[in-house]
Amino acid sequence: MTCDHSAIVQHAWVIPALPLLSFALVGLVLRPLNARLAGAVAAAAVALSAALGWWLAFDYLQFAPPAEPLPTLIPWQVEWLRFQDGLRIDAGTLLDPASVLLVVVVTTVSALVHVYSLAYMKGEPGYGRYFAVLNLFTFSMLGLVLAPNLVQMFVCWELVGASSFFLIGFWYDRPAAVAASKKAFVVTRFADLGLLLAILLLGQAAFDVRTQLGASAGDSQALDFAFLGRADVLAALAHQAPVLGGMTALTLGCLLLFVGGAGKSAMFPLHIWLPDAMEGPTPVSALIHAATMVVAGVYLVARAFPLLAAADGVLTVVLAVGTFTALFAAAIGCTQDDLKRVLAFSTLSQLGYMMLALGTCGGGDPAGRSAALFHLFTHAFFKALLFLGAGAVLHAAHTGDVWHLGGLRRKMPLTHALFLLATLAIAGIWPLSGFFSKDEVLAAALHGGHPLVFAVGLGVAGLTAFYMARVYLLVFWGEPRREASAHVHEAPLTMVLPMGALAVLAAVAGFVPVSRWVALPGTAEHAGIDWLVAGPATAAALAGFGAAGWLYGGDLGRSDAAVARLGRLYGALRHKFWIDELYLWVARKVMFRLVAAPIAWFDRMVVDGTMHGVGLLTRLCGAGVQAAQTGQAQAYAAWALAGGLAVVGLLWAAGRAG
Amino acid sequence: MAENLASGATGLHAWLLVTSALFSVGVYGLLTRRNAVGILLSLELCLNAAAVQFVVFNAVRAPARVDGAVMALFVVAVAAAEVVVAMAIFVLLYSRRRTVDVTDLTGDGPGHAGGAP
Amino acid sequence: MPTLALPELLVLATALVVLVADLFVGQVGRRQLLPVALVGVCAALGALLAVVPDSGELLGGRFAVDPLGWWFKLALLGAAAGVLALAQPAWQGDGRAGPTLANRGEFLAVLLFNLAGMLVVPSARDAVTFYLALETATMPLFLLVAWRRNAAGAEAALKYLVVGALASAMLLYGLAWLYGVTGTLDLTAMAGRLPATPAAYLGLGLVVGGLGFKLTLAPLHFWAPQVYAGAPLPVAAWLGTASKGAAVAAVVLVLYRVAGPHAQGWTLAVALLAALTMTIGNLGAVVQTNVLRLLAFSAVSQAGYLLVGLCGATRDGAAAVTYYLLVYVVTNLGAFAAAAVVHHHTGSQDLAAFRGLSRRHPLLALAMMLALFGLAGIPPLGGFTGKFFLFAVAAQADLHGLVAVAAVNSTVSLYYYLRIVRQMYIEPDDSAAPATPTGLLPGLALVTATAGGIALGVVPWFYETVRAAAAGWP
Amino acid sequence: MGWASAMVVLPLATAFAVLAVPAARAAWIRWVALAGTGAHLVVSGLATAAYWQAASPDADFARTATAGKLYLVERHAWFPSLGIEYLVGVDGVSMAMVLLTSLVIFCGVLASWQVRDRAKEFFALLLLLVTGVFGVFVSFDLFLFFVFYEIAVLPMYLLIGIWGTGRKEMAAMKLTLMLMVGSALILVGFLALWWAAGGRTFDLTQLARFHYDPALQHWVFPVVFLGFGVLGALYPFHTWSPDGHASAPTAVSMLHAGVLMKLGGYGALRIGVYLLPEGARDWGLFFMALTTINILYGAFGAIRQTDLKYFTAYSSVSHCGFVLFGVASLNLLGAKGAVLQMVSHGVMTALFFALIGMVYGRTHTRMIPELGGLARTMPWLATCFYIGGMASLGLPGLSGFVAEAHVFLGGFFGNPFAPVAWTRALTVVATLSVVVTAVYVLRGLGAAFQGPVRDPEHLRLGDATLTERLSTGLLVAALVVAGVLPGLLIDLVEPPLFAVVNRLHALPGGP
Repeated sequence: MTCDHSAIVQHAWVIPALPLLSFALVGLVLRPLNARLAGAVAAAAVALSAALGWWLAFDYLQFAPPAEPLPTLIPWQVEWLRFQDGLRIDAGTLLDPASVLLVVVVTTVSALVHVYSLAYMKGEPGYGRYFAVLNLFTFSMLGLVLAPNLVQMFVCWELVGASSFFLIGFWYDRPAAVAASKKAFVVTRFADLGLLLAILLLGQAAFDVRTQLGASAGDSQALDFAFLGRADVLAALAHQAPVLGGMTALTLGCLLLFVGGAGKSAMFPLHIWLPDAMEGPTPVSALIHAATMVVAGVYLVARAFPLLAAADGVLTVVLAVGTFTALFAAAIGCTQDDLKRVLAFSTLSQLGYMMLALGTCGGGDPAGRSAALFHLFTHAFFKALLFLGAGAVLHAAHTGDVWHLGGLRRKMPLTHALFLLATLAIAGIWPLSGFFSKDEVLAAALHGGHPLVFAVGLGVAGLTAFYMARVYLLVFWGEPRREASAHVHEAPLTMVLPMGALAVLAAVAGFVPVSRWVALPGTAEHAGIDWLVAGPATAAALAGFGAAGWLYGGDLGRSDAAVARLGRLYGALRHKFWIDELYLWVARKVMFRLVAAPIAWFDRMVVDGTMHGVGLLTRLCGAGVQAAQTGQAQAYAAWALAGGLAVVGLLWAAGRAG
Repeated sequence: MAENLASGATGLHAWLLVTSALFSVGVYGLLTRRNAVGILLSLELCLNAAAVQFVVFNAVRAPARVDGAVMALFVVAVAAAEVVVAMAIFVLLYSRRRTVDVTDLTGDGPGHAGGAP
Repeated sequence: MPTLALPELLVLATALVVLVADLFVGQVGRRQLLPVALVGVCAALGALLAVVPDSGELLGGRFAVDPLGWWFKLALLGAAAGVLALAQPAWQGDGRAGPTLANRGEFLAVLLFNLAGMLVVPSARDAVTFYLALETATMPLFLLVAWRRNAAGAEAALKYLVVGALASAMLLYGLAWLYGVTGTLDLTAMAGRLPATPAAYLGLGLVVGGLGFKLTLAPLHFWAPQVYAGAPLPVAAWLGTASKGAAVAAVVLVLYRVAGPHAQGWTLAVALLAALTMTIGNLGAVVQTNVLRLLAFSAVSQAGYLLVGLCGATRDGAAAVTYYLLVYVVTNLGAFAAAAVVHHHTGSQDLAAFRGLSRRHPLLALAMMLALFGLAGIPPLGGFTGKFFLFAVAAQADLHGLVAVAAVNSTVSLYYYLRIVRQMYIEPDDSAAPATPTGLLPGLALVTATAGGIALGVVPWFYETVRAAAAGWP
Repeated sequence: MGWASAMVVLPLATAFAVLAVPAARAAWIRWVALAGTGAHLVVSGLATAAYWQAASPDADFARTATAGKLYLVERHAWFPSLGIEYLVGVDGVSMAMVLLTSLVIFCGVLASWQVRDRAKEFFALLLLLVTGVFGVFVSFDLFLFFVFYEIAVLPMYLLIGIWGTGRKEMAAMKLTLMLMVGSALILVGFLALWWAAGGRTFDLTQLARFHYDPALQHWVFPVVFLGFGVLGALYPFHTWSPDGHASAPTAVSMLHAGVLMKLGGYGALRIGVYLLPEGARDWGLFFMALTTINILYGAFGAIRQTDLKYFTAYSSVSHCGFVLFGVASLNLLGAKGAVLQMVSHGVMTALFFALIGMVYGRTHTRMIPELGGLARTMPWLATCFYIGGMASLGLPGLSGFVAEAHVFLGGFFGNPFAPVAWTRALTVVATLSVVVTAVYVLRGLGAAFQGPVRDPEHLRLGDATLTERLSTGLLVAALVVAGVLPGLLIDLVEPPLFAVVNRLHALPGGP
């Protein structure tokens, strides 16, 4: 079977189009009329596109016999923006294993979150607005995933950022939420600047290459991934003259590209916005800040992988940043009190995992890429589940502080069970999905020749298990530590069912041969489970569990003692190494006080003052002219005589001259 | 100039010296006399200097014609008219200000940028 | 055949009629003398339009009419009509400003004699006629300025007289030198014989200087503010329009007819004079709070603009100057007419007298605003096109610096014109002054001036005809 | 009367119609104005159709055009002896600007629905002003161009002086005088160009066929560019704009920031670069640097502003910097970006000022610290504000992104006559504004519309009325359409820009 037999592959654009349509419908028409209806329509639209997404994946997987790699197709594209010949930007749908995989993830999680929100957001004033923006986000994310060129990706990249901004700031009357939304937008915007510059740089370089290639370039445009991925183009780019500090446009561009990705995926040191983003409604955190948007950075790197691989040294940077973030965030996660923040840092750490995996491909074996996408796939499900579980807890107890909760397992048995499953999944316990993906990531690190990274990865696995078990125990075991958590009740069915669905996915996702599908040519095939990796990983996880159980399982005094023993290190971790404060200081003191304020002053005082000064000067001269009006008739006469003689002199001078 | 005048009758230079002196004296007086009448007299000197110069040039440059002399006559007439007008104004001024000393007339001076006279 | 001088003769006749009639008609009848004079001027105007050919000679070529001179006469007669019209309130003397003209018939007679002299200036073809015409065009002004018979008027008149006396002396002495170096009094013949010798420069320079006094070129302008403010308002208008027109005619006559061949020599001088004059005028006007002083300085700057057109002594230059003179007369008349009405009703020459005018009398304010914008050179008014053509002349002479100075200057001028507009439109109307009846004749003048100002800006016929008239010029 | 003339005659006729409204029927005034401007909006649309019909037959006219071709031309001799003509016509760029103008004035009339004090004079002057603007865009004779240019500037004095707020007299005078100085420079340049070309014609298309002496171009170009730059808020001649915009009444700010400031970029491109390619070659890099300052300076200046109008005015300085930056980068991308930015910023800033006027009308304050939480009571206004804000920080899907992307690419591809490293460095610096803009937009809007309601009085205020919804809705729609379907605009404006760029590329040393 080939692609033109499949209606959905031909018309994959329908999948993003549906949420967009419902965004317009809900936002413009339904929202003012009937909020409930608006929510229902929004959820229905996304559910429909989810169904189409599964259909698409199903059809697409038929295109190649199991042995061969799956094809890359652009079944549909139209001209959108014509910069100039060779720099035309098309809107289109690029279908390859990675994008199809992401379509499934995005649509599914989004649909489930929509359904979940129907109950979770009930009674909110901005109900309709919420669903409209959620639709917009879904559309943008799908557009990002399906982008056939760098610019469409950037466009949707910005749109997801904007919708994330509006959703974080959903409760716009809460200063904290407003601040968080601003922070998220500005920090990611700063990173997007890198992406923008990368587009300019690569666009210009690729345009030159395209001009050199001449006819053989065909109709492919400079910024198409297809064009950028061509071997001859990559070779030409790699051999261009260096543009800055000995780096070619390719290297520099790829670094900037990664900066953009790091911003979206909240890599250190651009991670500060993600924990604050938890001010938004929990379902939003589940969808945007756990499952989909934050992985856009990983997806970008995976998408532009040929470029990064061709650029020397970039992948090493990716590896370093990813590894550090994984460890750093996991460590901080162990010390946070707010349930959602712990999950946020866990997300950071897992994203670090994915980047790490991508970074391991420097050696030439792109196995890490497959691993990263695989982990992205599984992580989406169990992390979304964790957030939705947390949401259920918040919904019931109206607090996320683990020290106020406790003993919820009796009041909320279903939530408890699902949360436990997700915890095990993320910790990487066989046979849950996390086990397999984490195994592949670590394997990639080991076989990629990065034993140190492998060791760190193991450590992170242990920490992951530790902080997850910590919150799990504090929330669901023991006795209620506050009044709020005493009278909680199980979440309504509309919230539990989506969680159930996610739980199923989180459980079985590991058995999907994702990494084989998405494998690039040249990926070393290693069948089955590599116990050399899985063994230590599982051991680390169990160790983490054990530690957490000992500290938080029974008498909490032990944990206090441990905290005391850690002392200063604990404080540093708890305050996230004061990085937010550093940023704040830079923004307030440097940007506003030292740049903006002086400029505003300079403008009013100096520049505008000069203009007023000219006016004043004119008036002064006028006063001078008036002052010459002494009233002395003979002075006037003398002037007149002088004038006459001056004319004589001028004539004389002119006469002598010519 | 000197040479193409020298082509005329001798003594032209002398005449020109006279007229120039006359004119200069007039101008000097016009600029320095404080009494308006004195200024008027100085003006007459200037005009007469010009008139004389017309006659002289007539005699030297175009002895056949009389136009320079005619001009001189008209100058005299005009001068007379000028005196009449001037005197009228002096009288008016004296009746209003009790002075014809032009340096006392500092209307228009500093601070007169505004206000209706 | 005297039809050539018919306008001048009609004006003189009217002057005599008024003078004589003044002796016999009573106080009531005197009120009707101004309309009579106006009729006479209009008759002269009609004669000019109807019967005067656009070229011809009288008195053995001592009095000649050429196409461009015809336009000058048109401007002068128009100015006279306008001034007489706007003088009506002052003539009736029933306003707060009091009977500034004390409706005495001599006023009209003197004015008309003065006009007759001015009319002859563009026609003068020999030094005698030229000199006499100029004196006739100047001396009566001394009397008119003092017409209110108050101290301020007398003082202003005296200063005017002193400077004027020196100027006429310079003029005459300069003419004497020109006669000396050329040996002829025939201006046209002079042109051919004028040598490039210091004596010639001396003569020419003194003549230009003498005329510069009438034209209020800096630094011969000092008399202007006090005279404008001290004279009766109609006389100020007369000084600002007709007198200046005659001066321009004289300067054009001297520089083009007599010194045309030496244009290269005097272009620089003229350019510098122009720049200096417009700058001094504008700067002086910036700080004035008395409308008439402001208009006086503005008149100085306008003289500078007029001079710009003389650079290079080209045919376009002659056309541009003549055209701008028309524009200037019409526009300035509009401004003075409005000022006259306001002055008549408020008795104040202060800028504040215009406060809130746009609410009391929208049309009057509109006319004043259009006149001021015309003076500032805002399109689509004649003031803009006129200036544009003047600047074009300078550009043709590659004097781009002068163009820049002039253009920036017109911005400065806009500042003080807008100060009046602000009084009329922006400041609240807190004056107790009643709604301002304009009166028939001033109203007529305002309408004509405004319409003319716009027509000159957009209707090409005027400029094209003037330019055609300038055909005979270098 | 042809289409192009109609562009000018219609608003003028409307102005007179407004004046003709009997005093007893004061309520009719704004309806007449609305009808006139609405009709103009329709006519502009029809004119665009007519333009397409006329232009489409020229096969591939875009790329091969060496001299800009005019359409819907009307030509009458005016002052023949100096070669002055009444020459009006349109090409893609002017068509786009005309559309923009007619949209903005229509929304402007709607936005000034509440004007009661001397309404007749107000609308008449507004329409006179816009007549001048339309005239500038359709006239291709430099004299005519200049006439309309000044007609477009001067009514501003009265509009601000009479109906303005705050230190209006000072602001009005400063604005008028600075713009007039600019036009004085332009006049000098025009006359020099006219005379150097033989003094026979002011026809832009004919002057374009004349090759000016490089020495002349070297001094005329900066004069003309600065002259237009004053109106285009070129640093450091931008200081009239904050005060002017802050004191002007709503519709005037809309029109002035939305359209009038575009005359600067339009003229700089249309006349400066088009007629004086060699001058542009000599000065391009200099002006790129200057406009880079514009971009960042305006953005940083906006951060500290507390008055919503000053805030918007400074962001206008920054955005107009993009226009001139694009012009100065002397390549197709830059020029296209400049024109797109003109349209985009025109709509965006008109929207901003309309909204500010509406907020001010309700809260009677424009000081951001006194506002806050307005989104609760005025969701519509808040939404429009945020859409506008997103457009101004270049969010894709809204018009701003397309324009800025062009400008940045243009700068990055580089002024063909300058070392590419320099233009790239300047462009990189300019791109920083993307972040700064985000900072000040979110700060300002966040403080004004989000957070808790500061003033309990504000809880009793209502949301936009119908007319307000109509005017803001139209502008927002324009932003979205221009952002989602950029092709429409690009196809319109590209051909004439080829004419400009081809002249540059024909130069020795060009690409």
